[in-house]
Amino acid sequence: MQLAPAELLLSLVFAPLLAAIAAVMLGARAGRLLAVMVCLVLAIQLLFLGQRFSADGPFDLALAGIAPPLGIRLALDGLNLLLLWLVTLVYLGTSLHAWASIGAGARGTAFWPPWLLMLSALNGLLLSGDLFTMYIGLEIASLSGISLIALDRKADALRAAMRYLLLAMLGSLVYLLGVAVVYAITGALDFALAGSRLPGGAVTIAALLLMTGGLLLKSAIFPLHGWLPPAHGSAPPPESAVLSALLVKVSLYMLYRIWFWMEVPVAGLVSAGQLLAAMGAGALVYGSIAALRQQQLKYLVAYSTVAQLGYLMLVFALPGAWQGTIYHLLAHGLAKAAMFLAAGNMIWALGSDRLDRLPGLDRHIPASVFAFALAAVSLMGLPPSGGFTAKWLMLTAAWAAQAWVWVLLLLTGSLLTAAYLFRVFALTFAPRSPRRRAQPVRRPHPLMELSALALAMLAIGMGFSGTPLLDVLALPPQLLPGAAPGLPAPLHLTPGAP
Amino acid sequence: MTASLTLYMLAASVLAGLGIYGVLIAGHLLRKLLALNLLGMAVLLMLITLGARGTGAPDPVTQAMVITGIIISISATSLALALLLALQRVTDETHLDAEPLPPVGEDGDAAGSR
Amino acid sequence: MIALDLAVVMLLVVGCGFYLAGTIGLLRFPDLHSRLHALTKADNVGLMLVCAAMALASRSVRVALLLLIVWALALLASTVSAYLIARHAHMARGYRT
Amino acid sequence: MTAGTLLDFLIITGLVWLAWQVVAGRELFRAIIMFIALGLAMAVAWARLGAPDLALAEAAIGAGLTGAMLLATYRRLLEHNPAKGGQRYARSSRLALPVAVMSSLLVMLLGLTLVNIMPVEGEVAGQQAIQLMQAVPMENPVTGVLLLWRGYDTLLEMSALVAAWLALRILQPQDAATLPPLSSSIPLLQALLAAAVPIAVLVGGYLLHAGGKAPGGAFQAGAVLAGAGVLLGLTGSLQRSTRASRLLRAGVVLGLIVFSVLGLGQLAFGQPAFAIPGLWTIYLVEGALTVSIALTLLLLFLGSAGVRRPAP
Repeated sequence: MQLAPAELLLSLVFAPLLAAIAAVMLGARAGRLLAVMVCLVLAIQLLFLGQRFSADGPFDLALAGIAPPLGIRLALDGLNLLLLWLVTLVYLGTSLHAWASIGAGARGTAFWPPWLLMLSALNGLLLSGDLFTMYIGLEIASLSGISLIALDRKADALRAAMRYLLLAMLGSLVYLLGVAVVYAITGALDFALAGSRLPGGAVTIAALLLMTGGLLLKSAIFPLHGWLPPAHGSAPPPESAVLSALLVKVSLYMLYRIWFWMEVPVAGLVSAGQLLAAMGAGALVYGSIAALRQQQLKYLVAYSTVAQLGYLMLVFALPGAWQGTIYHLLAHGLAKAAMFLAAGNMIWALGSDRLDRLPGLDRHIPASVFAFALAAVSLMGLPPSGGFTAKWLMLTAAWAAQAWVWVLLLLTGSLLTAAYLFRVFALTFAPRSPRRRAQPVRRPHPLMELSALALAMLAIGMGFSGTPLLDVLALPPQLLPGAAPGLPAPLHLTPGAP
Repeated sequence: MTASLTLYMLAASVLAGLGIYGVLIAGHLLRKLLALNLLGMAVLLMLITLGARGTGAPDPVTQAMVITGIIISISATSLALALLLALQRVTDETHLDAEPLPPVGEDGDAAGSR
Repeated sequence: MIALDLAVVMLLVVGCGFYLAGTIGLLRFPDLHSRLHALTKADNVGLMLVCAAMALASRSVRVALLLLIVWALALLASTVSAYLIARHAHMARGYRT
Repeated sequence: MTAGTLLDFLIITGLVWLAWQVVAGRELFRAIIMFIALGLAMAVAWARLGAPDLALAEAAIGAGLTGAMLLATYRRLLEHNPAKGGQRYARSSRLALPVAVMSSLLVMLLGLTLVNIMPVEGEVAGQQAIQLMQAVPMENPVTGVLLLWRGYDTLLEMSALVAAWLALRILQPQDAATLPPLSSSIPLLQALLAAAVPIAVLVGGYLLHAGGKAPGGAFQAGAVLAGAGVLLGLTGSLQRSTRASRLLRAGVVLGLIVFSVLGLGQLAFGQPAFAIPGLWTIYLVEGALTVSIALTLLLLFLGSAGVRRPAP
């Protein structure tokens, strides 16, 4: 059988881009149809590309027929294949939700084109092998994402969008400075090529730190997280879902590429990695405690994102946790998208996002509450779920490395997650007070409930698909045993679900 | 030429420092944007200076990167300005602090007469 | 040739003199209208002299024509902007800046 | 010290002084004016560094259009609330100064180190571009990089501009009545328009054409054309509109469409994607980009999704 040509990679970027253009020209009705269709088309393309990947391994495509250093390379390997799947699935679910919750009216006219443009930018960023192209992709995704936060022009959302934008501008300038330094010392922008030419020494460290700092700001890693909760808490639900599940994740993805693929020959990386992981630990504890104290449902979910991002930093101190970390990234993406959609439905039903309005809601919109519960199972790391597999892998890695602090933190994190999520359940299933009996409850459109449910089921389903997914995920060069002078040799894991 | 490059590099770093200072002290969002744009200029100046090292014409790839940088920064700035105007329409605020600090210095209300 | 170079230097010096005078006027004159007066002198005459110097130095008709266009455009822009500033000041009845 | 170094010294002194005025100037209006002046001084600096393409782009976009946008926003803030629009709020932050000085010193250290080293061995992207120039019908390597070898980046850059316009469709005032023309009509301005708009079109066309061999290109040309549009907007010959006509929307996305179709279309001829062949294709892409850039920049300045002729 003929394998898919590498040129198919381009369609992952251009199908959504052309759909965005068509949405501009043809209006909201066409836009929302195109959004769903594009996600389906992307899924089919990813099947073909995945088939080629499993036959041939990683492959790339030099644009304009010019190889790096001058040319731009699109590349597919296990890591971005999985993330592209995450983007496609989350976008499919959230687009279906938006089909009903945003609709094809005046809101839809403003919504669908940037929505599709953001999809194109996310895919472009994930595929790019070029530090500068990634920067442009991240900018487009941020600009579109930020404008969608303010879709309803509410005061909170406008403030949140403004704060996010200012920090995003600052973060990308710092990152750009780092890229400038890399280009100045290596003459290349392709991360693999530039990485192989980096000489080490102080200037290399400076470049690495600048790029890392900019990206940490953009991915809201504690203590740089301040902009995230208001932004994710005040956006329309499908937008919150995509921000939490995808937009913060792609800047972390860039961080992984820089740290683990550029093979930086610097001895001091271990302590810098420890620092990053310590920030992750801070995020885990702080975010969870802050989530416990929220009175508004969406802010609780948003602080949960701050906390869960902490797990994704663990790998910088514990290379053995690589597979667990990526697994967590994927499972969290699906679960958090489901949770934001479900929370959006609950808020829609109540007309308020106060937690104390929740009692009795389970009888009215059981599907959404069930979706919330399934997503919570995965976030807490209860079996069987993607979250459980991820945490199990991370725990095994920490245990094997005898990193007891991390073992403790991982367990504490799960407990805290359980604490703040059970708070929601306790309220939801609590009997209504008679005083509120008259409160009207709106029924969300079935698509809004089904999309949340489907994403939550996928997060649970990831608990059963550990082996095939982890097989795809090879260790990055920097984490291969003995490859990196900077980092300790990783442990050998038996891939697969426990 | 190296002497000049050193000078421009110095200028870039001073501009970067001023930009960061401005971002930190500015309360009015237009001022924050001015400072961020200043920081952006500093980064681009540094990029060009690095591209102009060696003999011959400056590196065309750096130049293309700088043009991209200019376009990205006008895109982000115009988004920020649109957000600012919308924010003022809705909340009557031109700053992000939770509580407005007392105004310092002169008001800019007489701008029309300048 | 030497005469030509000499002319270039003379024109540049006089042109810069106009700029200097215009700048001092801009900084020192008391009110808006006299400041505009000073500024436009620098713009118009100073720029003309500098352009003429460069046209002579280039010894090329094409460059001279281009410089002529440059000067004419600057003249157009400065006329309109000076007019607008004065008009605005007049409307606002504020002659001080 | 040579005359050149002296000139550079004067330029950077100006840059630093202007930047200080932008940050520390007491009045916001003055700070914006100083920012525009800074942009122009920066353009001079970049020309001195041998990058006239960038000097043009910075003068037209960085100083000109950004400055016009900032001033227009300032004015609209004042119109909305004369008491508060221009007010200055200063935050007292004790950390600001040390943080700024530290980062400035670190950047300085980094920059001065980099100035004195050259890239490690191996081919540098820029050199590769200059070598490839010999095989193409162009002489300006910057245009070569932007269109031929890293055209994909340029396409994405165009999407960033379009993304900013899409944001305006969300954020613009929803009520058409709140979109007054920017200025009443003044006789002398009409005279300026009569001269300036045709000249801008001419210059834009020249810059577009020149991009192949001399400094210039789609971005500079688009910015100059947008400048003409700004003049028309300021004098009320063009007015904001909350709705963009189909033609206008087509103009905004034209660059993306033409570039994507021509870039991907190469695959049909067995060529690599984005290997833009021949002079005419280059002109086609550049022309379409120019139209889109000009329209998008104009709309970004107006702060509205669309534009219309004033009602008679």
